[in-house]
Amino acid sequence: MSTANKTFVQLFTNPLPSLDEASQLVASDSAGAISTFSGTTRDHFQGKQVLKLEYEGYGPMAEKILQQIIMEARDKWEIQHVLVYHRLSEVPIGEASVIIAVSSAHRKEAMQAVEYLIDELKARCPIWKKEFYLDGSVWKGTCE
Amino acid sequence: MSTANKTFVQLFTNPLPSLDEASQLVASDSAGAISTFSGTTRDHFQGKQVLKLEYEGYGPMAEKILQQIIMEARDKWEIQHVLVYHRLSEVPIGEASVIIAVSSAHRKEAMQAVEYLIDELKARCPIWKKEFYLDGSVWKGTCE
Amino acid sequence: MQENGTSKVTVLYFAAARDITGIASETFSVPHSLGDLTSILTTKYGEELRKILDHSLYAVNMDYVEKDLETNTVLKDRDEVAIIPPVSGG
Amino acid sequence: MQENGTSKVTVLYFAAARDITGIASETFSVPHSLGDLTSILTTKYGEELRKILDHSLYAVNMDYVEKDLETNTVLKDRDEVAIIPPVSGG
Repeated sequence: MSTANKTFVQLFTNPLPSLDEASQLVASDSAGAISTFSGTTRDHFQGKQVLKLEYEGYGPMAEKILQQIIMEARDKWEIQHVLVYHRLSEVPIGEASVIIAVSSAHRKEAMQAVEYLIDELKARCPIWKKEFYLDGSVWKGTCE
Repeated sequence: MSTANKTFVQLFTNPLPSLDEASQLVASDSAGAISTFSGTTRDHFQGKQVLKLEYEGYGPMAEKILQQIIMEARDKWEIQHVLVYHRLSEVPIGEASVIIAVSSAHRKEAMQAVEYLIDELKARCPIWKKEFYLDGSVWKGTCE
Repeated sequence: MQENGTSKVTVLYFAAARDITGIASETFSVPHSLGDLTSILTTKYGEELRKILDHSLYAVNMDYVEKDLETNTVLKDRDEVAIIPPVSGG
Repeated sequence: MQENGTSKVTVLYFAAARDITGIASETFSVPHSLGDLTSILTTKYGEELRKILDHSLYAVNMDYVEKDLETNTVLKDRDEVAIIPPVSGG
């Protein structure tokens, strides 16, 4: 089983592929459950209007960390295919900055793995978000 | 905020709408997180090959229970829009029998609500699955 | 209750229950409670349905009735009673 | 180490760190450890960068170095050292 498990990790400067495309990549006739998470850019942060967002990343290390995190998830849960896409560029409000999709035979595994992947991505993956407001911009993480 | 929250509950005899359609229905510029779960029909159960599956439901009560479960989820978590689609018909292998999508401002809420919704749907919603094998068929739930 | 002391209720069958009855619904005159309906159903459909009922819940007008409240649940005319075998949606 | 006892390393700047340096990367000759690099960087870029460094981790060749291991982390020629301010992807 494990040799057939597929991993898709990619960083994009263009808009991310659709959720359908992502879920079809992880789908399989032997996996009954597909869990996904999409992070989309929001129009406000603590009451302030966000005009646009920009993501920057240390690309090669980000991919390396994502592969590590996925291996950790595979150690913890019986999951099948895994996809993690992140956008590194300006992202207009309402568009996806991250898509995660996991398939598994049983639903708990896929859901818990998705939660782990997004939590660890946010904690460890060298990617930074800059929010632009009417009165300036700020790198998130450093100034929160 | 809560007056603008949308709920989509529907039972289908045709193939379910796509995950993209579902996630676009729950998307909003103020919700940064969209979590989805899709249940697709599997080609095996405990080593036996499954040829096809059929879902049957007590439609009006199923919709009522889903609305109840969604209200419970809204009481528990700060979520925005919620969608629960279930198919009631024969479902070919690999096609979706259920789609759940939830949006929220913060990711934990959407993910936990999706998990609650699928757990409670499976526990309480009057829908039954019949699996067809080479050597017969069985209503799941009753004979497990 | 009707003048004759019984209530006319519609009973719905699903999944394994319907495989036994062969029909989706039918109407019964029930003297009093869900407990009485169980007697009527097992008289008509025998052991096979009784085994299903043991593991099913009734829903009256789309609300589940807890197992230990069945004998206390009085039926009214035109109640819709469904037999809900263990569910398996998702 | 080189014959002169120092190592030539490339340093990468991201996000808030790059806003201060104004460039994405540069090369330094570092006597010994990551601790020495911190001295070189704060000498060149001052308090502003030191505040960032206090809350950042170094990654050497794409592996994080724990904060309390910095002074013990010896750099080699051609190491790629990145300053990783608190991340905010997702």
